[in-house]
Amino acid sequence: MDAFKRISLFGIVTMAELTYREALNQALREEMRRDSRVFIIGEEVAYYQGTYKVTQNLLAEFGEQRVVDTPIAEEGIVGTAIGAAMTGLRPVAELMTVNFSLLAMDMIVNHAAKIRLMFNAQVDVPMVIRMPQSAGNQLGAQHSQLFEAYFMHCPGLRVVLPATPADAKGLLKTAIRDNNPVIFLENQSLYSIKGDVPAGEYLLPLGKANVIREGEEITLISYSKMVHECLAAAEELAKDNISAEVIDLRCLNPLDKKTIFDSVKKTRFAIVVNEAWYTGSAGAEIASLINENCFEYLDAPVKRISAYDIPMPYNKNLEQAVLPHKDDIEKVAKRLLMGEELWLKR
Amino acid sequence: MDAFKRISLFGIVTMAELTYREALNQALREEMRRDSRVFIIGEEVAYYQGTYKVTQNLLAEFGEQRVVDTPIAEEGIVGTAIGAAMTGLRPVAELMTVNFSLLAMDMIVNHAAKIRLMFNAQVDVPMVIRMPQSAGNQLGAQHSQLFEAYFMHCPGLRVVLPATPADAKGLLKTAIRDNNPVIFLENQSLYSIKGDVPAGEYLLPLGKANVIREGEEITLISYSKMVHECLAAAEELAKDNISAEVIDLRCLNPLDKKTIFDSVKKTRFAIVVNEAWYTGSAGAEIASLINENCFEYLDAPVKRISAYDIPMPYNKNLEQAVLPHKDDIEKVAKRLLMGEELWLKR
Amino acid sequence: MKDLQGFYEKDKLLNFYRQMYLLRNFEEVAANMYLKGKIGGFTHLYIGQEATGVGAIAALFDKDYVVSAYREHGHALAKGISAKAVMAELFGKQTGCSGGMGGSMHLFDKNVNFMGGYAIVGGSIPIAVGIGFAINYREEELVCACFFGDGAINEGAFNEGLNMAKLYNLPILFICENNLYGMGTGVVRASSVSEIYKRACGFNMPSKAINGMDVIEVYEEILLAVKAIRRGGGPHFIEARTYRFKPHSMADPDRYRTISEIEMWRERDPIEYFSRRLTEQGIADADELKQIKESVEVEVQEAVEFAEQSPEPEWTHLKELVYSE
Amino acid sequence: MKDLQGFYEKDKLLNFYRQMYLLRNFEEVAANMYLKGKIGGFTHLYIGQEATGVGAIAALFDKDYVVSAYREHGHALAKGISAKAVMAELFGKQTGCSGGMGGSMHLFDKNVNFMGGYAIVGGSIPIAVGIGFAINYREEELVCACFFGDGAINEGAFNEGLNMAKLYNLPILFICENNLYGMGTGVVRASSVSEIYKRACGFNMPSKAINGMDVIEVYEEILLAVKAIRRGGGPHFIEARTYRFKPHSMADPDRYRTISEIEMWRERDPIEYFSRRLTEQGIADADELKQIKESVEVEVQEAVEFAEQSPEPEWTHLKELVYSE
Ligand SMILES: Cc1ncc(C[n+]2csc(CCOP(=O)(O)OP(=O)(O)O)c2C)c(N)n1
Ligand SMILES: Cc1ncc(C[n+]2csc(CCOP(=O)(O)OP(=O)(O)O)c2C)c(N)n1
Ligand SMILES: [Mg+2]
Ligand SMILES: [Mg+2]
Repeated sequence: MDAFKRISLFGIVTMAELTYREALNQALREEMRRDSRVFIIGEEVAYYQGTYKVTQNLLAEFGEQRVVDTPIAEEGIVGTAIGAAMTGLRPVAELMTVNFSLLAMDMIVNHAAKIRLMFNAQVDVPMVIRMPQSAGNQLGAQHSQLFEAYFMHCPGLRVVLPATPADAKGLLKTAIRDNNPVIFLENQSLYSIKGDVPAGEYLLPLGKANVIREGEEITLISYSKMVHECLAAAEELAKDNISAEVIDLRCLNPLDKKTIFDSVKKTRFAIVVNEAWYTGSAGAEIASLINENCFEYLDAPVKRISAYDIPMPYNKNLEQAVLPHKDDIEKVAKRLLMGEELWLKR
Repeated sequence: MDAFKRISLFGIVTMAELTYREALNQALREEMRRDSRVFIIGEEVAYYQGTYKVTQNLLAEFGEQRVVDTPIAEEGIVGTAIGAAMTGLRPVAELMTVNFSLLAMDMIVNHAAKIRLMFNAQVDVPMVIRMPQSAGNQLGAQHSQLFEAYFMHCPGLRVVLPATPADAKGLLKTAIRDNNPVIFLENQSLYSIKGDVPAGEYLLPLGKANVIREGEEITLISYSKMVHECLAAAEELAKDNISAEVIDLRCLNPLDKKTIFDSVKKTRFAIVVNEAWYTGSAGAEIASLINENCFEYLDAPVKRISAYDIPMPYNKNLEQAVLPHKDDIEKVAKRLLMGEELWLKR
Repeated sequence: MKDLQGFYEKDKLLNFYRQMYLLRNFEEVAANMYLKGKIGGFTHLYIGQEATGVGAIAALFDKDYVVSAYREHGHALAKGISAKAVMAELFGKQTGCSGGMGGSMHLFDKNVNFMGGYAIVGGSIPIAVGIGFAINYREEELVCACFFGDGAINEGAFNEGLNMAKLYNLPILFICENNLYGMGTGVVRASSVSEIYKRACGFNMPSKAINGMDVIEVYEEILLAVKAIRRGGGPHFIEARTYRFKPHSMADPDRYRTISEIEMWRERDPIEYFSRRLTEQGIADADELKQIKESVEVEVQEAVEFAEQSPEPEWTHLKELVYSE
Repeated sequence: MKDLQGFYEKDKLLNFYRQMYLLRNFEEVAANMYLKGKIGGFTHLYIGQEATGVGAIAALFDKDYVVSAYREHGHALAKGISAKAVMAELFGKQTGCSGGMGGSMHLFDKNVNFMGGYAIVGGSIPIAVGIGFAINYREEELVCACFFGDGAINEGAFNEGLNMAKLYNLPILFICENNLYGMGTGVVRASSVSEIYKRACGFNMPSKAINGMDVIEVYEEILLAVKAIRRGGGPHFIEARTYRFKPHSMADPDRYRTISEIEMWRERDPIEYFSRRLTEQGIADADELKQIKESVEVEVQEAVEFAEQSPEPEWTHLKELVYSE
């Protein structure tokens, strides 16, 4: 299999260079082998091998009973997963994209997130809802959204957003073993990126952020695709001798506040970056937490960089103009450090 | 009619003491009389006279064609309103409570909010979705939610939340005349409060906050029911000679940033209060905006007071413990002013 | 009126009676407790519909699953949650079947496979599909009975759930309790087809309307359906025609029905009808029935006392409920 | 094969032919443009289904409304949006029928009452209900035709929409284009009932399956349905059996269908079938048809040039689109 092109040894962990997609696929396969209660359900997950090919070859190995194609019925898919989870299975539901999760919002927010508390913890709802999200492919207003802010504003859910192939694997495996409903947001634009992924049992705890690049002068906080924009911006800033620390949050719930606060207390400057709309985004929550908890350490307000508050246009140039990019991060970082007050609503 | 108990004159405006419910009813009636394109659609709005009696007597005056009972089908109701709005009518849809809006999320976020831009403004979607929300009546986890944060994080929507009878009337009338989809969130717990309401043509602009109490030392920012908690807290604070300014935002979109910033620049202390869950709430957005825009004026971090991040329990004491109250506001305000650093996550 | 003598053990029949009266008396007392402020929320009473809940659940195995909506006191009691645990739940107490967290609309008991009351109309349907899916996945011979009202058939979830259940041939019994109203709206004003059982035809699902006021008819019809399901016959749909004697909830002024309509249905009271059959057919005499009633009343009274005396749930407990570690 | 001679004006028949070929040629060229990177997004082609779109829309009045999904190039062209405006939209240009904001999935033209393509499966159904509602509200004699695929019938919106349409007796024609697949999933693996028209029975809605590969049959059947609707007969449901010759979208590897299945259907190509009928029945000769084709090809070529040369939409314009003042 092309996924295992290169096998190298780092210490005692065997690594393989995999794409984000392959890493997810590996996590699914390993967890399904380990635990016969784990099954996959969603549109085109079986015979089609997954819309984005994340479930490739799983049907062949596990059969129709554990890799279940569904009608186009998002509420039905999530409801089925909930009922199955309540009676002891461990479903991994795939919604084709996050845009369609709006059709399952009642099942997610009113049911999955509530059942444990409402029934006094007599049942858990151990399930994962995997959904790709992102923008940038000219898919128009109804197919270019990011909804982590909705899921973050719903106690009872976990919210996970891996940015790298290794994290994709380690977080998905943990998510499947978690006893709570986990919203697992993959990034469409990352499926083909490559990276070293530990072979076999590799579990990342939910709620532990990754300081993916250390730095001293400013903290760039993000998750999912924007981590890469932050890294690229940090690279640029380094050329101007600005040392930026980049934090990949990995999870929005649980949120690793300590890692954020420790970094900001060190650097005294922070920018939060997300690909979603500005107003009411996860970035607002994080910025507000930083301000509340690191107020006396901050040398400047926390800045937020995000997409503009605009339903996504189809036109390519305009679409790119709506989305946040590394240049925006670089620019804002520099102005922030130079003490220029600016109101850059992005 | 009992709604017109007391008619008094303030200047040239005739006022009547009405309940919040009656004020909404009056707004609907006036707008339906004025414009035959306005109609009401929803569950139990006609023969039942409205679940919370907001549409009382409208069927009798306007008939079945303009006051339309529906099946229990939230997606259908909102979709019908959208289609009608696109072809020139001005629907006022009622969803029985905001909890059920999750079933119409696709119609609201993927359709109502997108259509104008997606179709290059060839059509507007002039509609209002009225929904009560709030907690505190032991209705359990599925019936005690507040979702303004979801609607705020969706460009294309307006989000309006009146706190008083007069505002209820003035804002609903404007909302009906607005050419955008307006999410009009009424507060279940306020339906029976009374207040003076101007008779006849009374229109409040969307996006103009109300400094409902002036003060010098701290700004309490909220909307909907929490405005009353803030006012009560301000009253208490006054007894200790603390002068609190209370801002009723009225709308979250458009958001009156200027009024917020002006006040905070004056008082240098701010608390944002909302009844919804803490994490990812509208309060986070507002706190983050204040920090970003008034950073150098702030003498302390902006504090947020909200419900705990817990699905609502049925038990009365626990329910009250989850919700924010005036005492919390008072306490946090005092500690803030006394310079005590505290991490009070409410 | 069908002959019961010889077809049923006396005990079984008296147990039907006992259960129906338990449901009735429990709710009459609960309504009082509501008026005294001991119970909060909306509180939707099942009074009038007892024959459906009791007859249907009697036709199930103990290990079969039941899912219901918010009018579920009756289903919960019939499935075997004790009156004490249900009453304590309505009182919001720690000893309630949902620990005081759920209340009237969210009863639950894992031990008897009562998988919950849900308060979103139609919401229980996809969840029942998942339970049916899990039954097949584990190759168990169980059934999941899913109760919902006539209002639920107009929600999207109904379409998605019934289609998937049939497509996967799941062991689910859909029981639509058609009490003629969804809140204040009559079925004819809510559904394009007033004979609700016909809504299942679009899914090619066996479907039938039955008299939901006759516990024996309900029992026999559901037994047939459940047997067919257990033999691998896939989901079945039953429309039980019934009536609620009380308003939609304790908060409903109930102005949308005529008194004569209510009276007409009250004459078909499932408990009185059944008790007449029992006595007329010489299966039990009035005294026996009276004794049953009295024992039920004692049980319910004890439930109230139990609920009264039970402790309130704790804040520290609440915080542990949000997430499973 | 029914005789056309004498039943139809020649012009009308040639116009059917012209339109079908316009849809075909337009998309063949668009597919090329996609491969050249001029067009983005998924881009779902209608090729193979032309007879349904052309026949159905020809049966409508100009002022009737049409709502569609994301495979709507054909419906948009048939309803009268110019090839230029559609092509420019695919190119994302200011002159596109949605100003470059919508793209392939979101064509729109108020002038011809083409009320939009929508990209959420099933999403167009409740919106069509609203348009039907407005028609009745204003007491117009118009119809709203709502096109969707076989996949959409399994969404909740289908249930809510069809029920409400029937309940309110709205002038809506639901046209389900059953092309046998929802993306890679065959109808039999998605719907509990593979004869889709039967899904309407639960709503007591007149319903029929027709041959969607024969423009004349489509035209005549839709005409009948639309007439009944205009007479106040309420919503009708048509299942048009058809096939898409191309993959689901430009991004689909199309591995779920056999070549022989595709070949079999290609032999029923609606354009070739119709052109054979025209020539065999002596209505038009090969030359005439060739001329039509050529004129269509010129039109499409001009559309490409128009699209190429049109300006991109502006940022300042974009910002004004979010809200109406
Ligand atoms: C999705 C949703 N919409 C609306 C409501 C409010 N509501 C609660 S019960 C009810 C009526 C339901 O009627 P039916 O299904 O016939 O059940 P019944 O009350 O008759 O048992 C309504 C509209 C709700 N709980 N959920
Ligand atoms: C709610 C929703 N779920 C999933 C999708 C992804 N999707 C786009 S098209 C499609 C298949 C639809 O099939 P059908 O309705 O038969 O229409 P066709 O493509 O055959 O014209 C799917 C699953 C979507 N757009 N919307
Ligand atoms: Mg009912
Ligand atoms: Mg199809």
